[in-house]
Amino acid sequence: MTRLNDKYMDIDAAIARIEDGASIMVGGFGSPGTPFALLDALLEQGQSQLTLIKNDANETDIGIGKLIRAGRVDRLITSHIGLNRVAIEEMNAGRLTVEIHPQGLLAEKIRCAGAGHFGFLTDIGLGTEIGEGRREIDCDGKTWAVEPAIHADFALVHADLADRYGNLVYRGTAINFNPLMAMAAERVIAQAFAVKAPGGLVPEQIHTPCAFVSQIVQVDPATSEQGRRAHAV
Amino acid sequence: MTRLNDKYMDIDAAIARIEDGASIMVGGFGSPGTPFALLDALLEQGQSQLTLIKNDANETDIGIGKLIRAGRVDRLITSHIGLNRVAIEEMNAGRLTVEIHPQGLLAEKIRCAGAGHFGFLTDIGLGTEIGEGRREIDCDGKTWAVEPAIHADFALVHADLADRYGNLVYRGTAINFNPLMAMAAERVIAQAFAVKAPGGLVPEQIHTPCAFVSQIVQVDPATSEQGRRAHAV
Amino acid sequence: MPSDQQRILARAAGEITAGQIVNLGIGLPTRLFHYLPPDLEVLVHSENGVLGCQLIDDGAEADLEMIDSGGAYIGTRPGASVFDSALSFAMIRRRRVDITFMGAFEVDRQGNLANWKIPGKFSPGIGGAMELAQKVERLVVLCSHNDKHGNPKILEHCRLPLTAPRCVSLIITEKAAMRVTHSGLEVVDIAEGLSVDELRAATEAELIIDESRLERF
Amino acid sequence: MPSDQQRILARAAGEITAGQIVNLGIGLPTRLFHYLPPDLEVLVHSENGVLGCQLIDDGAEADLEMIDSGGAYIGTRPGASVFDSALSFAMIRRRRVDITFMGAFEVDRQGNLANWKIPGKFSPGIGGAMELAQKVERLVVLCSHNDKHGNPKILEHCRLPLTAPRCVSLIITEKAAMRVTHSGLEVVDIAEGLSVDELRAATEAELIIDESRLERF
Repeated sequence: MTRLNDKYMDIDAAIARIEDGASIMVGGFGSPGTPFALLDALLEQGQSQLTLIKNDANETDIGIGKLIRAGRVDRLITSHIGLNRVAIEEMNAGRLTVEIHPQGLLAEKIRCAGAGHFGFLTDIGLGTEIGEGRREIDCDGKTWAVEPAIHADFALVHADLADRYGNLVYRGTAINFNPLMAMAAERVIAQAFAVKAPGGLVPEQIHTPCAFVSQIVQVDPATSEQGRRAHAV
Repeated sequence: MTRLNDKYMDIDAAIARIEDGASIMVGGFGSPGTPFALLDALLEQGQSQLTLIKNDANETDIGIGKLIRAGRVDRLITSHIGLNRVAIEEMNAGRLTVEIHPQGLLAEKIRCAGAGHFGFLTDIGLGTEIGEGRREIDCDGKTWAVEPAIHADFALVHADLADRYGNLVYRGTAINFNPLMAMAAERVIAQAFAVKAPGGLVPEQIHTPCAFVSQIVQVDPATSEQGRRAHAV
Repeated sequence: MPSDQQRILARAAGEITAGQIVNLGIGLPTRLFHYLPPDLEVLVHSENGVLGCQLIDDGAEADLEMIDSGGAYIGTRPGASVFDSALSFAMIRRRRVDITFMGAFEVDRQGNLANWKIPGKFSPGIGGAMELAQKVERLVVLCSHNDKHGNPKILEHCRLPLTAPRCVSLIITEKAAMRVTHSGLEVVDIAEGLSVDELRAATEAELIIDESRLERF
Repeated sequence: MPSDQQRILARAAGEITAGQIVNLGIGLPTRLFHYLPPDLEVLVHSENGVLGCQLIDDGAEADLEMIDSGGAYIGTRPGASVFDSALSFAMIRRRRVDITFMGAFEVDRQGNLANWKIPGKFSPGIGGAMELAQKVERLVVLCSHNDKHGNPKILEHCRLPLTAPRCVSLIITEKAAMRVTHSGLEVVDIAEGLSVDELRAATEAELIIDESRLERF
C-alpha cells in the first residue's frame, strides 16, 4: 500500500496513474457522491477503452456522461442509465457494452470484493429474466444464485472531509457507493472538499479508514455539478 | 417491525420477550461493547437453554460469564474463550457446546445474515483443521468454502447514544460486533448510556439506523463492568 | 372532482399508519409525500441511502448532497439517518421496510409485477426495484388502470419481464383498489360512479367482487 | 546485556518503517509498542476495530471503551479510526495491513505456522489469528527458539494444527532471525556470542547459513 505520508497529492498526478483499458469504480448515485473533479481530470488526460462501474450513467453532459459522450468508455457495469439519453443511444448502437445488475446486488458485489470474498449466495432475482444465467446451488433445501464479487483496478470516490492519511468522511446521500468502492478497488483515489491534518477527524465518524485509500486530493466545492434532473417533488 | 414510537421501554419489559431456548447474539469484544445491563436482566429473569453467539466468553464473573456459570447456556458460538476458565471447564466437561469460528469469519457470517444472504464464498481456512468439514465449490478455477450466515432470534447490543426510534451510535472499540448483530437478529434489544429525542443524533454519525432495532432501553454507565484482564501494555 | 392521480394518491395514503417505515417509488408514488400529515411519525426510506426523507420547504435552498432515489432534492425529519448503498439494501432484504409503493407496466392476478423493461423499446436498467419488490413486507402498486391506448394493465398473466414474482399485496388504480389473495384479485374499493361491469370490462384479470362489501372511493 | 525478550523486540522493531500499517499480536508482539519512536508515522491496527492504537500515558485514566485485541487499555494517535469487526477483517483480507507480528508454538521450514491449539491441552479458540496469518502482506513470528522443556519450535514440519499454511516471512527468536525462502529457512542474523553449530543444535529445521553474510544482533 501507499505509505501514509505519501498519499496527499495534486489531482493530475493522482489521475495520471490510470492507464488505458483500466477498470474504474466511480462513486455516486446521480450527482451526489460523484467525484466530478477526478472525472474531469480523467477526461482531460485522455485515457480510453475504460470499463466503468457506477450505479448510473449520470446525465449526458456531467460526470461519466462526458466520458461516455467522448467515446472513452467501452463497458459500463451499472443498475440504471435512464437519465442519460446518450448512454442509451451508445448502448443501442453497440458502441457501449452495458451490463445491468439490480442495484442492491451491484452494491453487494462491490462490497464483497471489499470484504475479500469470492462471492455470495442470494435468492434475489430467482425466477426472473434478469436473474437468469447465474450459477445456482442448493443449500438447506433451497436454491441460491452465486453472485461473484466485482473487482476493479481503481476507484474514484468523493468525500466531504478527509485527512492527509486518506481517512474519509462522507455527507448526506453522497455516501451511497463510495465507502463500498473505496474498499473494493486495488487503488483508490479520493477527492474531498477539505483535507485536514491527521487528528482533524473524529475516529468514530470516519466512514472509510485510511488503510483503503491510495491517494487523496483536495477539490473545490465549486467543481461539483448539479444534476439537471434534480427537482422538487 | 416494532413501530417507531413503541420502542423505548423499561429494561425488564424488553428482556421479558426472550424465551427459554432462544438464540441470542451478544455484542462486545472483551468488555467494551458488552451489554452488561441487558445480560444482568437476563440472568435475573431466568431464561435458560440459551444459545449465545458472542466473539468471546467475557470473563468468569461478568457479562455472559455469569450466564455460563449459572448453567443457563447450552451452546456458545464464538471465536475465543481463553479469558474464561469456567467456560473452558464447562466445555471440557461436556456441559457447554462450544463452536469455534475464526473471528473474521464469525463477523462476516453475522454480517451476512444482516445483509439477507444465505452465505458467502471464502478462501479463509482452506487447508487447515478448523476449515475442514465445510462444503467447497470450484469457481473460476479455484476452490472456495461455503460459509452460511449465522442467524439468531435476538441480539443484545450496547450503544453509547441512541434516540427513541432506536437509532444507535457506538463509541471507541465498543463498536466491534454490535452493528453487525443489530442487523442480523430477528429482534434487537439495544441498551444505551443516553437515549435522546428523535433529531438528537447527527444522521451521518448513526451507525445502526433505527429500522433494525426493536427495543431501546437506557442504562446507567455505572452498570458497565471492567474486564479484569484489561491492563496497560 | 379529484383527478385520477389525486384519487389514487388519496386512497394510497390511507395505507400508511403511524410508526411505519415507507418507501415511495419513482414517479407517482413519490407524490405521496404531499399526502402525509407533517405530524405523522413515519420515516420515508429512499434506497440511495436515507431513512427519514422530508419535502423541502418551497423556496428553501436545496442541499446538493441530499436527493431521493428519483433525483429530487429532499430534507430530513428528526430521527433520520443516512448510510451507504449496501446497508440500504440490507434494510430492504431484511424486510425492515414496512410498505413500499411502486408504479407498474403490468401486474397480474398472482401479484406478479412488471415495471422495468419493455423489450425493444425501454430498458434503462432495473435500479433498486427488484429487491424492493421481492423483499418488502407489503407492496402496493399505484398505476393507471389502463395504458394510454386503453389496454388493460391488470392482467391474467404478466407478459413483460418480471420485476419480481408474486410480490404485490394491493393494487390501487383510479378505478379500484384490489387485494391480491390466494384465490385471485379481490376488489375492495371501486371508484365513485363506476359500475362493476365497467370495471370488469376495463380489466383483463378475473376479479372477485362481493358487491355487498364494496366500498366507494 | 539485554534479556532474550529485549533482544527479540529490538530486532523486530527494525522491520517497521515509517508510513506502515502494523498489527501487533497478543503477548510478546504487543510489547513492540515500547520500541516504536513516538514520532514514527505508523498506524497500529488492532483487529477488535481500531487503526492507530497508542500507549496510554502512565497514570492517565483509561477509557473503558478503548482496548486492543489483547484486552489492554489503549489510546489513539492522530489519524486513528475505529470501526466494526467486519470492516476490521475486510482490511485484513484485502491485505491493507503491511506487517503483522505474532507468537508461535511451532513454525516450520515452509513458513507454516501453528499458534492456536495444542490438542487435548489448550484450545481456547483461534480468535483473529487465522485471517491475520493467511492474508497479511508480511508476517513476522516472534518466539523463543525452544519451548520451556528445551524442545525446538523451529521445525521441519509443524505437527500441531496450523493457524495458516505457508504464511510466515520472517522468524525472530533470541538466537536468530530467519527468512522463509523457497529453498528453506535462511539465517540472516545470529545472536551475539552464539556459534552456528549451537544454533543448528537448537533447531530441528534445516538452516541455510552463509557465514560470510551473517549479521550479529
